[in-house]
Amino acid sequence: MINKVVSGAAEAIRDIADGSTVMLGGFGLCGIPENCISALVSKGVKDLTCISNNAGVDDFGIGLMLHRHQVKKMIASYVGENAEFERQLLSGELEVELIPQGTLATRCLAAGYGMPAIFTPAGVGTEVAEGKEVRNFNGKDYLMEYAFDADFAIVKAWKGDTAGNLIYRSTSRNFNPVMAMAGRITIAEVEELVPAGALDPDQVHTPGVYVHRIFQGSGYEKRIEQRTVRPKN
Amino acid sequence: MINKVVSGAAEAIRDIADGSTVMLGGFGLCGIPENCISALVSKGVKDLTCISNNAGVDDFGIGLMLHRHQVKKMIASYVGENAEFERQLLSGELEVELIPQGTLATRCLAAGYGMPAIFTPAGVGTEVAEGKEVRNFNGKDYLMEYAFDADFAIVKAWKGDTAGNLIYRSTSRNFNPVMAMAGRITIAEVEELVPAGALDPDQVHTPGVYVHRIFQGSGYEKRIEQRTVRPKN
Amino acid sequence: MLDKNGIAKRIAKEIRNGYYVNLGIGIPTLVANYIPDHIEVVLQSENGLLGMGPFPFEGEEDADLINAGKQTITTLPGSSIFDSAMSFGMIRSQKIDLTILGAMEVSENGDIANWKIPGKMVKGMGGAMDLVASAKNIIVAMQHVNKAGESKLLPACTLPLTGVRCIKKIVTEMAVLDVLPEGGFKLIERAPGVSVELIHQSTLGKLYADENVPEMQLD
Amino acid sequence: MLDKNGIAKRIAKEIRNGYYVNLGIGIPTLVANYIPDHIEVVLQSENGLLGMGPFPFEGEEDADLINAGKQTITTLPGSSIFDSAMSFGMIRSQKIDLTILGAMEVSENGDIANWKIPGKMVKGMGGAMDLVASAKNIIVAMQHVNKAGESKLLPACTLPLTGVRCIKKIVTEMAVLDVLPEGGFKLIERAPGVSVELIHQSTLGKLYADENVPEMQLD
Repeated sequence: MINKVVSGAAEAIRDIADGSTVMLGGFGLCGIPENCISALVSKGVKDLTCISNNAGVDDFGIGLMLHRHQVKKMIASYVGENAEFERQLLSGELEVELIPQGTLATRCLAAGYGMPAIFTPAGVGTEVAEGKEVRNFNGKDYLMEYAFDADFAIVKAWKGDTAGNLIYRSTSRNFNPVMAMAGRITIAEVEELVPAGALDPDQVHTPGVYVHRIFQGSGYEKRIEQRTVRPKN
Repeated sequence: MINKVVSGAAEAIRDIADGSTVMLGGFGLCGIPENCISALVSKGVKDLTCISNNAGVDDFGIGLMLHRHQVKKMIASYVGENAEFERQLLSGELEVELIPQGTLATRCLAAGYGMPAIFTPAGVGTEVAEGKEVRNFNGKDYLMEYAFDADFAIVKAWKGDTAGNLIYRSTSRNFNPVMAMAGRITIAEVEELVPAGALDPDQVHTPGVYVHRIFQGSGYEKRIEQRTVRPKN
Repeated sequence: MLDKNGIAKRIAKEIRNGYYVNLGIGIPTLVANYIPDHIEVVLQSENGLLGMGPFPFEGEEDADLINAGKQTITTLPGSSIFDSAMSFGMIRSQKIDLTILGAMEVSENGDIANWKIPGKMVKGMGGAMDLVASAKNIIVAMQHVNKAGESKLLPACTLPLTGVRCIKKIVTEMAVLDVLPEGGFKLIERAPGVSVELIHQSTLGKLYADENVPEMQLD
Repeated sequence: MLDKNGIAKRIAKEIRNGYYVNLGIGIPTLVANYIPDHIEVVLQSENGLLGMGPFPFEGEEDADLINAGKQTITTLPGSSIFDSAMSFGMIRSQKIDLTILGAMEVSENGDIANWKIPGKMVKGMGGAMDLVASAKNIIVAMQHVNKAGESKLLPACTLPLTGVRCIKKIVTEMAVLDVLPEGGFKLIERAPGVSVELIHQSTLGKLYADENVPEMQLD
């Protein structure tokens, strides 16, 4: 099987250059590629267009890149938890395109599945529809939305094998599988890297063909945004 | 969790009536809903439109229904292995619509994902394109193909739970997950029915929300179409 | 006049056995607390979970298991996990029976505004636009009037829209209302002690009320 | 003149290390036998498998594990299984580096016909239309002439098309040919002992040949 293993985050992101378009998996701080984000911060690459459901918080996730002014444009569905983000947005330093969450996911799917555009009713009649083609099917209006075209997709999985096959854990799956399919170059960081053959082919969520580089990450913080619990009785 | 269990194939297909449109999972004879096909033959329901990648063989799979003249129209990508099929087709008893295999799969996906139409390059410039809208994206032509609208989808899984969650085994997965999402009513027969909670949520291929009725089948023949082997050393 | 829990309690009565339900953030989340035990429902969280369970016991939080509000949660026997494309796929294909969400404004033709206030920091629509555009059955949980006492049930929304002609039922601190297909709010129930007159005064959009409007039964 | 195995052997030389490859039924299937050990390739079977292994040992056949030709097969370490929508998704998004398939006719502008003969029972296109319309790199394995000696490399296909302007390379019992972007077949290599004259006679479409056309190296 083709070996996709690279030494670590620095090597994995080696050719992400100023001005690249980069997808980052995760929902909130759940399932985000922590190691690659750190490496992007260290590398200091700038003027990135980031496609991700959220923009992290002030001191974690994509927030770390915002803090260093590495992001030129953010494409997301919800960016609420980040004061520095708000400051940059209001001062005009940061460009933001907000799109419906399902549209975000489906534009990734479209890229991964070789569909140049998809139809969704989300946003019909709202400012999201401005400038977009509206088409009626069976009495209902839909917007035509285009597949994303991202230079890189960076995803986080639970387990991966040397052939690039990925398995996600619980709701840290979220956008990771669809973004993994959507990058021209897809980079996967995993909590545990295993030899090809150690994963059950039936349980693979992302087939290795979609993954170009894989490495075992380290030091995962997995920060919890809203720690909600109930008393033990 | 909502319980989707029915007593067996007869109950599961109780309301499939003459003239219904029915999707059937499987590729060749692999992963076909054997129990429901038998029940449809016993019930004698007629004038069905069947959507399935193949049409079975003379004495197995959808071939059993063809033999009883239960199928009015077959929508498939490849119908090669069936003499009775050929006879009915040439005599005009059976209507056949052949569509590219990827188009078949993606029209199912479109139904399951609430996308009224999708774009595919398959069939551009061929007779498959006749009467269809051609649209150019980024210099390449695509056909617009519509989501299927099937009254019923019948799928076969390896394991299922009482909540309707399904796990497929090996390449018997094929069209089953996309058809499971595409039926107005989806019926699943499984080799092993387990209680809700017995399946790992991360390993579920078809979430129970897509499945309306489930039962444990019996007597699976799982016939092999092309038995190819190599000598043991 | 109902409090937030009262609104949630009233909405819970709309939930039928066997429903798959998506609950938005805020009052809708509270609805889960009032679903009777004999009603079997499955909660969807649009970040990729069917079968959302209660909050975890203290010390058992799992950073990989959160809901769309980023809260730590649990699964239930029969839960399933999937990616965001499938999650919104099942929303668009109307496999989710009921969506409950909040609103800042609803218009008499069923338009809803709940994601953006011009001049204020815009956080984004998240999944709300997908949900309102796709759901076959939406209940809005909202305040009838703002803090200044001005109606939020309007002839037309003044805020940027989240979706058009999609809302069919509204539950507020004062009333249960349907949005009529031909336009206008139809008063269905009054909150305990709230008069039809007060509801009329609090509703800027067209309001239709029969002579006798029953009081809500909350138990 | 090559036999089927010779054609397969020659095509195998086109396969580069790290390729994901889809092999059609017939001669293309034979190509797998000639991929050198030092070349790492992953075979895709469009019914939902990456990493197709050899036929199973006798007695170890698994009815649930077949390839697109419905033959019993095996998986390899690192294989993955997926549904038909994802399978054609990865084909359409050009994650498969090379598709090898048979043809009845190819035209000088790269059109291919391989699924239907008018008047004969039509079995269907299976996945062929998807593959030819999507693949970035297609090699056709075919006979240069039919049993009557008539060319199958034509100015225009006479049979119903499978795809248009998609074929770039052809390997026959006589030759390796490229289809030029501006139209026409370019003779790249001759089969051992086959003259350029014979290839000219056997090619009805426009054929371009340099003065010296090398013989294939098959080892």
